[in-house]
Amino acid sequence: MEYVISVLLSGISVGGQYALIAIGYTLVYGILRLINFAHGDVFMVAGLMGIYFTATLPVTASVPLVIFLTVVLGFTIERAAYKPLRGAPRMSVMISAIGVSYLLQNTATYVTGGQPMTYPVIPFLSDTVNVAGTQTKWVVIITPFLVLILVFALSLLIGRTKVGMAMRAVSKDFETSRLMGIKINSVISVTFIIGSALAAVGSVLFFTNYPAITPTAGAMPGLKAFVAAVFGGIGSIPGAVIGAFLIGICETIIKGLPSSWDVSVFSDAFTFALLIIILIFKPQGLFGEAATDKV
Amino acid sequence: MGNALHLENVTMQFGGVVSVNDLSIDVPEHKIIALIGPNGAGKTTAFNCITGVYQPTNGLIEFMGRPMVRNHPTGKALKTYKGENAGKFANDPVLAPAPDEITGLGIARTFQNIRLWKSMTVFENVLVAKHQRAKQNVFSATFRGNLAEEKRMRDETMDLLVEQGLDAYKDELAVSLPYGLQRRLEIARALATSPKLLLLDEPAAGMNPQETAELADFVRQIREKYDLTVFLIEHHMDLVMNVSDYIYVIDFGSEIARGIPEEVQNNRRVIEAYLGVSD
Amino acid sequence: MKKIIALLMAGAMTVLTACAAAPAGGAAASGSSSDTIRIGVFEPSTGDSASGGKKEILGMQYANSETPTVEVGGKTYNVELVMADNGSSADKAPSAASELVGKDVALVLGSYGSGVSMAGGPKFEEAGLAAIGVTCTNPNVTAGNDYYFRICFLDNFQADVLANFAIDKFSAKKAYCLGENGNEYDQGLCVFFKQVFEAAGGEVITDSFPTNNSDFTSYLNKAKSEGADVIFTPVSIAYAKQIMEQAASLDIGIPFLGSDTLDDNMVLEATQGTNLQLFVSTFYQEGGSEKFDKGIKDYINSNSAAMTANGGNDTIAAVTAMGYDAYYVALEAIKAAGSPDKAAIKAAIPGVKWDGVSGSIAFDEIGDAVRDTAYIKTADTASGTWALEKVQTGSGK
Amino acid sequence: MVQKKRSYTALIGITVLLLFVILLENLGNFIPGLPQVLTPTSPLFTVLKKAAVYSLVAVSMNLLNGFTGLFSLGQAGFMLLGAYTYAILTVPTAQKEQVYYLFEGCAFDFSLVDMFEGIFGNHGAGGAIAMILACLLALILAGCVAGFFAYLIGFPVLRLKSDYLAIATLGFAEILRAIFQWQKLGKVTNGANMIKGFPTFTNFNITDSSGAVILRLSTFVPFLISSLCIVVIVLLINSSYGRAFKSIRDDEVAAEAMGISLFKHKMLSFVISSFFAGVGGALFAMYVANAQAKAFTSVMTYEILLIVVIGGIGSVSGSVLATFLYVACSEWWLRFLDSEQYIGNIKVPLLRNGFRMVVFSVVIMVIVLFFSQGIMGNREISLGALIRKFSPKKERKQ
Repeated sequence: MEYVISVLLSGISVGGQYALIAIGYTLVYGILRLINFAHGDVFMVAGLMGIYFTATLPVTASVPLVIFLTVVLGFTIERAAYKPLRGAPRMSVMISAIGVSYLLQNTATYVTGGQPMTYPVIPFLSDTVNVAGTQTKWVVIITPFLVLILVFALSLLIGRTKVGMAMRAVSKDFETSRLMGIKINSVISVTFIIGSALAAVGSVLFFTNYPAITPTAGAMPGLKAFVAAVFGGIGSIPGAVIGAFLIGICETIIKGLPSSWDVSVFSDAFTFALLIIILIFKPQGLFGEAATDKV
Repeated sequence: MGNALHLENVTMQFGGVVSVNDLSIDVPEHKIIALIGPNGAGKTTAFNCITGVYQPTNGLIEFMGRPMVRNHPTGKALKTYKGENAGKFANDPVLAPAPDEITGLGIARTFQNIRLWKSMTVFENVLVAKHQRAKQNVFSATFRGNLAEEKRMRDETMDLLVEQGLDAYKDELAVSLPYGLQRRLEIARALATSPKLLLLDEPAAGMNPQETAELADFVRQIREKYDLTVFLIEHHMDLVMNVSDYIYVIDFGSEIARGIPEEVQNNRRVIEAYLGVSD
Repeated sequence: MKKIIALLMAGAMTVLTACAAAPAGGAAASGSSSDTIRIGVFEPSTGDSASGGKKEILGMQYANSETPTVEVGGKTYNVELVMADNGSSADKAPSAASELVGKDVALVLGSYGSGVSMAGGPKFEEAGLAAIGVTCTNPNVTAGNDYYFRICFLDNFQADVLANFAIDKFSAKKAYCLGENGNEYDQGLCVFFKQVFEAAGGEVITDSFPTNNSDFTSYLNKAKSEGADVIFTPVSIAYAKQIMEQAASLDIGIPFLGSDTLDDNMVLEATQGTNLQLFVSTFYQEGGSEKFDKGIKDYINSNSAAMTANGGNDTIAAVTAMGYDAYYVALEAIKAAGSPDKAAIKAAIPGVKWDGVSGSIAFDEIGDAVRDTAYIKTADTASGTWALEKVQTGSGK
Repeated sequence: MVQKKRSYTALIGITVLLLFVILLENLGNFIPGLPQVLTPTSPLFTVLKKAAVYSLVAVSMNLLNGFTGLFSLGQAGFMLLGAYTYAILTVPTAQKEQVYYLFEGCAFDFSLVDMFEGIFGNHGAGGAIAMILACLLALILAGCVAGFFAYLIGFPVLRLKSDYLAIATLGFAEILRAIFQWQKLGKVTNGANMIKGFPTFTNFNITDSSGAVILRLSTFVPFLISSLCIVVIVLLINSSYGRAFKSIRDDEVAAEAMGISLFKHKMLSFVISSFFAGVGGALFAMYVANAQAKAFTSVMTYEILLIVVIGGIGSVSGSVLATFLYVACSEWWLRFLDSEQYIGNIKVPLLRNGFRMVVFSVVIMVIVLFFSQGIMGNREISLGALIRKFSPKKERKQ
């Protein structure tokens, strides 16, 4: 029983962290129809910044600073690498995203010298707590709640504000929105800002829990978050969150299956298999809308 | 002579929106038949159902007397289905050939918004359309075991271009041609698939009266030359009245009138539908 | 405008390249002068194994600073280390290897990590260049390659030592082995460990995690729920660190056994202030040679680049000691050969004997080091240092 | 007529290139005191070999991405299949015990090399024929296995659109990698361990009885196989099927309406591209002298994709050119950026480990953003045009 609880606990916390990254994917995809391959690496860079800032600044100052700078990074990437390709075919933009991801990883290798870096101890979050006989960190408990609060805030933002309305309009019809006088570029920037901010928050939670950062630390969580976004129905925020939790939990369950089965190595493979299955049988995901092409 | 094309109770629904409603049309062989209607009446959707781009929600389409497309609402569609005759085809097997299979049967089409292959030359655009009927496989084609077949395709393509007056442009990119010639190229490309029935989607769009008049002659010419049946969608009344043997008029997906050009011209509902658009 | 910026950037890049290339050319020219012997360093400085590779290089650099010349046939040669980064990956290794071959080195040291050594090995063999593996412990590195030697013990020996230690110290009946999927180092050790441990009547559960995994709590909880007495984790440094951190927060209470990769101050740091029990088998224990300890600490503390390479403190990693020894073995081989000629050096290596800081080194007929001792150390979680647990010799081989 | 003339010049060009490679490799035999770069152990040849291998993979990816418009990121997965097929089939049975030492031998107690040696003998010319036949057959089978898997996967994934297809194929490659690394399949795949001991490029060098090399062919062989495969791909692209692929890339709806079966042609392109990726994977295994699943990550696919983009999506010669530039830069010319350099006595700032890859990725971004057409766009290098360019007199006559 204890074992089951511990597996579920880590599943929920992993899922929560994927959710924060997945929202960034789903927002960007909803608007630009772009798989932002660099998003996972932005998440990794946020983690590295966390390390470098806490070395000199108190945690209370460095966390907001990390969030701010991650937002700046996300914004800059969009302006420098995606905006110039707005009219280009989708494949070009995606390649640009892969290029940015490559650049971020290589820069991180250069800066860190390829050493795994240790994420600092964040007071309270890193403290341990006992839940039903299983010891764990506070961050594990807090993550799902924080995710829910953030998602709620985000849905208010998208549902009730003017910017949110513009975002919805742009994701429905890019060209018409432009004709209607919506400033496409600022809407896209806002999207990247929100996505990056959430990735920064996600990085604090994720790396407090798994404190070693390597230059490729963002790649896997990034891909999985994307799968979560597809699973939930790309463009749908609740979909992405539910998808992320499902994937997080499934993954930890697979890892937790008895060793004699020797299937835990397939926890990543399972995620991709799930992706392929969902794409084939329900390409619009759990909550996405089906689109028809006009001929 | 029989019907080249026969539509029976064809309905196309997207979610709750009925684009084509219970449409029945006959296109006799060797005739030029027109389908007209105001913008958004569902004309192109009807074409897309015939060419396999969409699978109609309900209805039967026969080509040369043989059932080609057939469907009836099932599952969720049964509940939301708004057309009539829902049960009419329920006991017959569903037929849903892909567009290329339909082209293989002998139906070719052009597009309302021209869809030429933009990185290819005029010559290649027509040549590709010959691919389907070529006697070759991927090995013989790669290792040049199909030289005779390739030569035949090229010669036929060249003949077609000469005939259409496009031979001077053969090595230019298709998209660099003037608009009128692009339309012509699209028709040439469709002819290259050796069709029995040609579907023209607004062939006169963007043409001036002079060009339109020429087009009417041209359509008649190719009908004779290739022994074609022509089914066209048009906006341009001049062309339709000039060239058509018989006209169907639809509005909001449903038929509102049919008849020879003179009858349709004087039909009150048709005039209303068109006037309704202009205000 | 955009194009202009791009061109400017490209131009700047070219200038930079040209500037940097000029002295490179110059260096190459001076390198061909007759009084220098070049030793190739085939190590990863990027990629997964960069951390270990850099520490190994550190040992060689220190040894080079200590003894920068070698006397051969009455003539004194300067010894120059030539680096090539094999990127920790098998597809970059051949070109790094031929980079060294192309720079006309007399012999090669390295690498940390067996996969890259096996990928680079054929290039050295082809060029008739001897390579001395420092800490590549996979049996297949030297088997089938006449030009590859090594000064470290092999995986099966190491696994043997650890399995016996687990039985002796903890009377362990059940062991949980966790390695990275697709990593021949991890999986090889797990298999060998299993063989020895099961032969001794124990039960072994093996498990693998996918590459780039970061959540180990499920695995650790599983080990706990299946009632393992010890957990054997022969994984690379970044994973080891992750595992230690998570084990600490789970309060797992099962001792950990690690292979030589875990002998790293990054891993040590992760255990500091926790109640984890971590035992690692390794090549060298601080205190083995006071002269070396003091020398290398001074070297690290006086050189900020070395400090960074060592992970920000002056704890001595075993691989550093091994790198140090490898350098001296190389010098011995050159002396024994009596010439800087690579064929002569290759022929001389099997006969080399050297008393290094990590123990005495000699080669067997395959080219492997004859070694029968390993150091087992434990992490002192209070002070954040390694303490020698015992010196263990293998049971069989 | 023009077509024919062009294919002749191309053929002559390739032959000249291949002869040049042989000559270059063996220069050391004729001219003593050669500059270091041209000696057989120079990095030049390592780079040439790798580039020859990668150019085949890049062209095969271009066939799919550039000519058929299918954005697939599964290339590394198909290379993996090819590499393992080749390796498993050609490791001599005598060596299997040693290679599969963790698993007490291989489940396939069979080797093509042994089989052919049984027919032709293992000495002198007979041995050479046996090895060549074994390698050739293994290469073809490597391609076939990759192609067959592509066929199976094609059914579900080819229905997906652009970026979904990309992510599904990427996922597929990851799944394959996990399966090949699985210890339970160790009897076949050697689990995490690498398979080695099979014939590599070096085995094609002709040696005399004492083992000294008489004629080096180790660079020539990958060039020969790659160029043969690339010629076949070019022939395909210029055939009726190639035109059909391009029409799908340009406009799927129009292609379908003109009678081109989308599924059939996408599948063809996917299978053929994967076949050559499989052959490329086998060549890659020969290049690194081992086969290990760890090498075939998505990073490898991205690398190849970037090569294709740099060369120009839709240009075969662009892909080939870009491969040579890319490999030479990343593995050779830019290596100096990784170590400290001095101009006079001033230390050049920034240069240390990892800087090479930073510079490199910046260059790639510049190309992607500002020269999105790549080196060649969708044009091809034509030898005839080059000759005309450099001989102005002839041009005037025309």
